[in-house]
Amino acid sequence: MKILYFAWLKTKLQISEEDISWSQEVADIDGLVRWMRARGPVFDEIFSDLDVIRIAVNQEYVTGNLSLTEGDEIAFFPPVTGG
Amino acid sequence: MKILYFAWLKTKLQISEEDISWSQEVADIDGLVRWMRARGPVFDEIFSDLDVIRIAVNQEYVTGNLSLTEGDEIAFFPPVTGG
Amino acid sequence: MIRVQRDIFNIGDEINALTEARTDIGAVVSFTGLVRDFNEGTSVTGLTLEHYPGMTERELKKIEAEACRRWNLQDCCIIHRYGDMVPGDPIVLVITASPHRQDAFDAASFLMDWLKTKAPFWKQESDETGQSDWVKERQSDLDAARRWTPKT
Amino acid sequence: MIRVQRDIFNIGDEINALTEARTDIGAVVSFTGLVRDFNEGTSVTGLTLEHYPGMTERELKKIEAEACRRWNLQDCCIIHRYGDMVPGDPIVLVITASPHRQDAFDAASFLMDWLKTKAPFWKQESDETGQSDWVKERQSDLDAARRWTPKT
Repeated sequence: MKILYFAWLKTKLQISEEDISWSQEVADIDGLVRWMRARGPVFDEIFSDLDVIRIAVNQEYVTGNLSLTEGDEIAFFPPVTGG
Repeated sequence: MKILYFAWLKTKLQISEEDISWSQEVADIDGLVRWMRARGPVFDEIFSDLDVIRIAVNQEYVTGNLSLTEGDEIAFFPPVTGG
Repeated sequence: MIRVQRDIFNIGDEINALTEARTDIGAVVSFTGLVRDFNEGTSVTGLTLEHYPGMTERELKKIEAEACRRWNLQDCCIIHRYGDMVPGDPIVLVITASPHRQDAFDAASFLMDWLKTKAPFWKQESDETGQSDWVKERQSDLDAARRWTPKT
Repeated sequence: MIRVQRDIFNIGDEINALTEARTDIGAVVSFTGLVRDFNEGTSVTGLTLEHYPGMTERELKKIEAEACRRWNLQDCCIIHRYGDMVPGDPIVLVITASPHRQDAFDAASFLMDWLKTKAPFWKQESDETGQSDWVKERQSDLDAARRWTPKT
């Protein structure tokens, strides 16, 4: 699965894009977020407050939980500020 | 006093502009309208329905009666349709 | 800035004139009214706009001043043409510049609504038979203008 | 038509492209968003816009389709830039064309409100000290977008 980070998430994590393998542990959004938080203090801090994070799966906004499959593109980013 | 006509008033009356002398008879808008109606059947028809005529004195809209003085510019025209 | 002219205008040039050499404007809204080939069920081949020189400018200035009084505008422009036009021709251009988009949108909408019911212009439309008719006042324009009258 | 690009755009050219060779359009509204030298009390010397290539285009197309569904539009255009900009630069352009002015105004206002809260763009502002900060979501933008949500 392809993971993308934008704006201050990218800056803080110093990652813009990474590939992770699908497993039972990251079989849905909730699992993926738990897995993220376990990666270290910076990840834990960022993913502890989901109110300030928007999530998109395959370039569509997702609210609530959703199953993930190999090949999915999951993006984490702050509220948008374009226009 | 200068009298101006626009749009269909001008077309119907075949006058765009005329000068009339101030007198007690045309000392206000009501008097001027009465005086207009007495000028002939076309004038009478046009000035019989003031709902479809807008009046401006010295380039300002007037509703209701208003005193007139020598040198005033009085315009009669239909509701506006620009833009 | 208001302008009443026979000549066609260039929308891009007018917007640029308002914004160039400035860095404090956040939002620019433009409205352009064009001659349509069809109006109220009849085909239109030409349009003649008559106006009341002198009063037109006075009314447009009053409308512009009222918009500047009601909204936070950094600049404002009304250009209205008169004379003969064909379908596709621009008739009127309104531009508003503001730090904030809602002010720019509301002011432009207001300018058009008031202009339509106050500025002394009259349209005469011609059809393909060569007949020309004076355009009638529309209730929808009166209703639109009334939206901006403060409730008492 | 939607376009996401690094290059600057020309407002006049875009409006002309929408209207030329047509005689059925009565109203054209354009909205241009520009980089301001001042935002929320701080001076701004530069702006960098990041976006999510792919998702940006999808979201803009969805927003455009929704506007066409809600209003009587003859054409519609959204152009949004990304990359580095300076105060005075245009960021976003929305154009709507309709037979009637209210449709053109409402649709343009809607497009901007939804774009601001849905299209995946992020602004980073720099000040004269060289410090750059990510712009925060604004409650006023959320409130503006909510105006267009049908009441249930």
